[in-house]
Amino acid sequence: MTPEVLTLSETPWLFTAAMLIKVIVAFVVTLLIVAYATYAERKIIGRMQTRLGPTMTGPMGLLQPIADGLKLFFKEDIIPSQAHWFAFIIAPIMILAPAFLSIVVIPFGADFQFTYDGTLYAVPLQITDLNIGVLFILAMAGLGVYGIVLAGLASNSKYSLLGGIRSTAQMISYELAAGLSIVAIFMLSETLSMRGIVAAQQGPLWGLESLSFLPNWFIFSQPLAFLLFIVGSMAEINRTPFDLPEAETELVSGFCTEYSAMKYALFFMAEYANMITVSAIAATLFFGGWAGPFYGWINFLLKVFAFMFFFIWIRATFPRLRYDQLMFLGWKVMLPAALVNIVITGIAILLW
Amino acid sequence: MGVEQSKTLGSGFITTSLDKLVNWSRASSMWPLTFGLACCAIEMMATGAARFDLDRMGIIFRASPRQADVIIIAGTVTKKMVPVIKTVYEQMPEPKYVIAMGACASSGGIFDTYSTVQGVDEFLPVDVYIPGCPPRPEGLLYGLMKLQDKIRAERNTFGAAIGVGDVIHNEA
Amino acid sequence: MITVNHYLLLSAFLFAIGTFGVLTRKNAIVIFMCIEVMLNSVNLTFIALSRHVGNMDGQIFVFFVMTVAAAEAAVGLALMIAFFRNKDSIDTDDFNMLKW
Amino acid sequence: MSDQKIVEKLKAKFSSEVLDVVVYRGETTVTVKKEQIVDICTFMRDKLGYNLLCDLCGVDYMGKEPRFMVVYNLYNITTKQRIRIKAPVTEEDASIDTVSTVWGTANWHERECWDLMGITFNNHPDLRRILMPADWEGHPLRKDYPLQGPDREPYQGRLS
Amino acid sequence: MFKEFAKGLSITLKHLLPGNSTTVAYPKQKLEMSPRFRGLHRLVPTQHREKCVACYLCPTVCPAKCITVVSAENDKGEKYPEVYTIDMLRCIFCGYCVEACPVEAIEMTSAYELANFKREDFDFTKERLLRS
Amino acid sequence: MLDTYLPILVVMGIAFAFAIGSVFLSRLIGVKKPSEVKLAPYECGMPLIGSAQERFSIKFYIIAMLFILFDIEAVFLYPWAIMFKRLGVFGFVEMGVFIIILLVGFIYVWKKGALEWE
Amino acid sequence: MEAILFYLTALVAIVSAVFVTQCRNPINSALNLITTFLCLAVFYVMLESPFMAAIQIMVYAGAIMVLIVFVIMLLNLGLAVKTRYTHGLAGGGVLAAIILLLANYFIRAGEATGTGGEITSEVIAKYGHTELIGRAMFVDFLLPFEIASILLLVAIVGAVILSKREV
Amino acid sequence: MAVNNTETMTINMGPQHPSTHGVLQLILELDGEIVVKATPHIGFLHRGIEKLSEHRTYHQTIPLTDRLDYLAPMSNNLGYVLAVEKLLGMTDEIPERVQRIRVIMAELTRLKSHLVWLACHALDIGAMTVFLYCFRERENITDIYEKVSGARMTSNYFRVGGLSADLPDGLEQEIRTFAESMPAHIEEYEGLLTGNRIWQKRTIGVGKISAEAAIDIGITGPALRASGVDWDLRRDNPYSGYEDYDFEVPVREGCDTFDRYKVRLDEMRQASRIILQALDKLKPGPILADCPKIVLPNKQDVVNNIESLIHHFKIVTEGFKPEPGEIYQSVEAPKGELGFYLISDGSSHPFRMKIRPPSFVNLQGLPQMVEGRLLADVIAVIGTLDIVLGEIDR
Repeated sequence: MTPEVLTLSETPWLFTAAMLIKVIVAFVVTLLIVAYATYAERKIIGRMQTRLGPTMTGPMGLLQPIADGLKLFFKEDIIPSQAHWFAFIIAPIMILAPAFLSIVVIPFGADFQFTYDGTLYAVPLQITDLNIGVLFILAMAGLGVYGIVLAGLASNSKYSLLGGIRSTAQMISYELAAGLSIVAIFMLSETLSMRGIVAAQQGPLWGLESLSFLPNWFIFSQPLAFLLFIVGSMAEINRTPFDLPEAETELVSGFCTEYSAMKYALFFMAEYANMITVSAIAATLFFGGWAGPFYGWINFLLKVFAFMFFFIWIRATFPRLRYDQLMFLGWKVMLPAALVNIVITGIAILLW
Repeated sequence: MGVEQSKTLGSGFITTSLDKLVNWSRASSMWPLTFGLACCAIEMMATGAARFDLDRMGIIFRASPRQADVIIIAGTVTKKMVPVIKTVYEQMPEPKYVIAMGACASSGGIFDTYSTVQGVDEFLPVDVYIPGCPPRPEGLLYGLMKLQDKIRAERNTFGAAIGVGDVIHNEA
Repeated sequence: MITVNHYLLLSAFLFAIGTFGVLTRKNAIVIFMCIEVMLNSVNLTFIALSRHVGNMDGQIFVFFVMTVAAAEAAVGLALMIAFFRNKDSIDTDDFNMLKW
Repeated sequence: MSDQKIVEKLKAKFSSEVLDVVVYRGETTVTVKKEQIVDICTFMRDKLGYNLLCDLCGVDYMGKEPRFMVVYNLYNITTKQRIRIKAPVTEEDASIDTVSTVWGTANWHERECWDLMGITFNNHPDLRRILMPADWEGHPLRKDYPLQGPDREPYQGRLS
Repeated sequence: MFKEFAKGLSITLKHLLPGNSTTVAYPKQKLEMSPRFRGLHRLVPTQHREKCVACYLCPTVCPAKCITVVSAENDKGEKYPEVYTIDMLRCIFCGYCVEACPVEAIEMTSAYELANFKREDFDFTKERLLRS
Repeated sequence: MLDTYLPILVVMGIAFAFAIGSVFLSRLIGVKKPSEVKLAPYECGMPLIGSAQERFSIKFYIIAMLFILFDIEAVFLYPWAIMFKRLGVFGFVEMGVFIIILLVGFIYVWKKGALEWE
Repeated sequence: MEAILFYLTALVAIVSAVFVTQCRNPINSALNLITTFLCLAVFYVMLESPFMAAIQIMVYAGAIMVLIVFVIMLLNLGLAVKTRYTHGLAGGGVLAAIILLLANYFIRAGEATGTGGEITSEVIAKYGHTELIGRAMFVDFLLPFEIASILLLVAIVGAVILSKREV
Repeated sequence: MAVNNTETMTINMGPQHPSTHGVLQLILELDGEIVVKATPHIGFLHRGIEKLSEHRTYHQTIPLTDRLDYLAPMSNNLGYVLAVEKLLGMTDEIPERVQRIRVIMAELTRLKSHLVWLACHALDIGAMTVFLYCFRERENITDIYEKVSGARMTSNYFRVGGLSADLPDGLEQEIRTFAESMPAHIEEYEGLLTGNRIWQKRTIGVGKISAEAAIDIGITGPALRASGVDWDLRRDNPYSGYEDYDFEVPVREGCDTFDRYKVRLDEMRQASRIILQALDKLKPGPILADCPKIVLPNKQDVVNNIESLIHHFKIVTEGFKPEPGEIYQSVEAPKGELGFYLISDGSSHPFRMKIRPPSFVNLQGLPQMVEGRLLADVIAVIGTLDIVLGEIDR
């Protein structure tokens, strides 16, 4: 019996309920991961630095993110008098909302099947499957830039302005590189839908039975694209070694220098939310999404966590690039490399 | 702080629990400003380093005063530096706390000279003094815990947060 | 039921607003933004009609309009910056080529 | 080349300028008149190889005449030798020519000397206060300047 | 290039393994002070009084001038400090007072938990110093 | 249409509500003791030197401008990429010409030194 | 449902477009313009052209507007408040009104005809909008596509020359 | 709206800034990211140590020198104590054991100072883990400090004519273990930094200063040696018996941040070598010179011997009085030449003490090194100059 797909027109209540459950679960889980990503980062980096990380707030310091959040919530909120108040307030919102919106198109598991009223229904474990899924994410990434531009512009402080300009230039440069690097993936998958891309990665590697011990994940066909994507997205979400905009040692706190209380917390959360999104995209595009030995979403979460660990690990190890080197890397190395990768992929597909 | 009882939210079970919650969050997440002046700054760094690890207490240094809760005056305060410290302190959001770390910051210490301020308390409301020249990292940690005690003993913090009355500081 | 006429009317509104802005504002950047509003209203017309007619050509045209808009933005804003560096102003009143 | 020979060379070149030569604990101190200090220093650097100006400072001999002394501690990196040159400066005309043209390092040293001691350096490119705030009054290292500043009593312990 | 990156990453990863932490969890665990550690002062008592004979060597040698001594004579004609106060906020813990004391009447303990709320809390009078 | 896009609206609503809500709630409660100094821009504690109204290097602009033009290229690439296997060699040549023409511009920019920072 | 969405979005689009022309501060104009673009993207989705919606956001909101905001930031016009109007308000208003009336007249006078092309909702659902765009673009509109690249090339060269010029 | 046609902006870095290493203020004129002009402003930590020393006895001045370069207190102690000994003319009377212990402690101090330098330098460039690793080793040195002198930082250990106390039992072994383990730790830091492409990119060719310019500005210490000038006071004007040890003076020709980094790392290796040699040569012996008018007598003697008691009272209350004269004594502190110019007028207080702080002079080279470079290079150069405001402002 092939399962029915829920639609709004035929089973409105069931559809709405399923949608709301998915939305709320995804949102809450993302929020939780965001909160505990900060904790995990402090713990892991702490251990790597031969110290302990938070231990005294709650058992093993587990309540630390909550204490931080609460404290920031009750802090005084400063809007500098010279600041452009509307843009100043809207900036953290503009950066957080797109970060959360990107999770909409990410598939975190295979279909969930259940029987209701005698009919077998299948609910895809994905909030919605757009057939332009990846473009949606890229569009949201594009919108995320505004948060930083506005924060820099509205604060009317030199550090913020410099940080804002720096990071805007950085984000757009690497958005381009990351955006171009995944074109090769679409050439292989022939779809922009995230779910379609995961489906394209099923089966043995390159369809060869002799390689059946390896899954057909795009990491094997597109290692260069993966490298470019990871580096590009690390730069786009301002993680070390590309954390120049908030480079403490240069620009105090960069674009969020003037931000206090909850608005600052939103910037903080956006950084980690972006990290989750990027990890999820990388897992989906290159590592077969939810495919793996365990039950769907567990595989997916494991892959996401592995990527996040990798980002944290990088942060503990590497120094920071300089601005001109960053631009050099983005424009003169990654952009041409992405184009070359497209050409190579094209030739390979034509010859195959 | 002579605040009349009527200006608080009262001392019901819920308000005191809320106060406790607020105090707990403030005490568990004191972010000091990265602000080193002299010798004590090095001990402050050492306190943040692996052996003593301030991060255990949820303390991470913030570079911008907008995100800081505590300013640790670590070192000699000179007359040239006073306006800077005042400005930086002013620019921190409420509630904010001051720790005078070391003899120089607390009282001028050995530097009883023309250019040195004889204690930062001449122009900032110091919450905790830590003697020592410089204090051991444990001394600083003890001072920070004293400050936590002080924060925990505050009353009407929730009330003050929602605009009813002021915070009442108790003697810890 | 929303028909193509609704979209056409809406885009007419947007176009008129854009025109008004272009004609009345002084700040070159705002004028530039008003032109973008006008271009977008035209894009909306194209897509609405393309869907109405059942032909992709209109949408492809929008694609090219976007390309042109991007090129225009790049060059136009570069002009504006060059002008601003000379005159410290981007008021259209100050656009006086003879003095430049 | 021993210190003695160096002093002889200096004397040969600037016979009328050298006021006094003292050797104490193996260190040679040459006192010269302040008028030709730049020429002397250039000579020391170019002809005698004292390419490093280790230190430049002022000393206040309050009550003596002349009151101030500007001290140049020189070092020769090649021969690893030190020599000290001193130039007296009177209180009435507390000024001396700058040697920042000879050694770039003298720039800040002279600023500091002016700031703390009140000795003016003629032709100095940027003679501002360096350690004290720009609006400070007085020159703290002078002997007549009280340690605690003019407006404060010294701390005497707390009798409480 | 990648080799060096991998080397750096392996160093950090190696430290992630358990057993590499060097943290002393302060309030629970405490380091043992060296016997020479210069902490809070202590006036050494003898049977019925303090050992100090109020010779004024310590206030003289103190670079921070934080010791106040007022001497007096008791009924036996012995000199003793009527007032002996150390302003602990001024003190720089240099240990000169201990070095200068001819009768070993003052010594430095390993107490370092001295932080307090008010300036007045740091007047260490004779009684407090004897107790510490 | 609504089937696929309604969830986006819902998430958008939740995300914005969360962000705006937390900002405004925190602004609503929370002590407010503004003072002139507190509201002045942060400048390492020193009085302001000049204002933040100063101008920046043109190089940042060139970066942004190049981004636009290459973003358009990327936008052309996406439909091409998913059509690639169906378009075959023809599509490859077509896009090759397109990319080469753009690369000429890129090389021009490179040679002009617009991407140099020093 | 669809109608409500349409009218709501249309309202937001028109109001924000009006704000674009009326805000004193270019930054506010820019923010409003972004809102207008987002509304148009919603319309494109309603017109079953999701790919157009995506690139509307990517190109207009994500690139062109970033450039504009960037220029505002670079020139620091963000906080400068200037006189708003130059030309006759009345003249502009009259002209805009005439355009509006004319357009209104023509739209209401004629019936929308010429339907019946091959691209229907079913076709879009079957093949996907992006594929259709790709097919049209790379098969039917080959020449304009290549010309677009030349246009972009010229824009690159022009912008670099203009902005690198020593003044 | 303020109109200025220059396309530069002025930003203010410090005094409250995470990477100005204290309270340095830099006013930077930027064109985009490029620094057009850098003006250091100092004096935010001017505490008047020179003036204060004129009001304290020679003995009481020792704790003041601790607080000059607070990263390397014992080097300052050593310089000052040597200067006073020279003024007193008792340089040759210092017992051998004292000399050896002084060298051990001075080299440990060099390690301590360089560790903080590396920590901060790495942190400035973004490698925060190195910061923690360096402080982990620094804790070992502070432990040794505490065991030997009783304080972690402001040691106040050296005395005119000797030391305040002998090494405690078992410390020799501890120092030896530490010095032997140090090269391995340095390898660890190098593993995280030296080969890393990002680190190389950030440091090679950054903040160049030629040997001539460096000498003209008066830059000394590792910064000068990285510019190719082979000059080290420990070898060229030896003091405290440095001539007995076999060590190399690392010199590099690159003149840039990377070479300054490498020179300091090599110095750390050499420092552990010197420590091990000094430990080998360490023999039991007195820890104070035999000059009853200058050094405090043994506590036991004070109680038992009336003559000692009188000396004790005299030295404590009046201090010793060098004959009038002036001397200049310098040592190779971790940051460069640390000089003390002392003038005595025959009283028990220094008539004038002028300190030649290495950082003060080295900082003067900053504008030359950063102008025309990028903002991020300013951070790297400040880090590599290894400045300490305590001794710059005094």
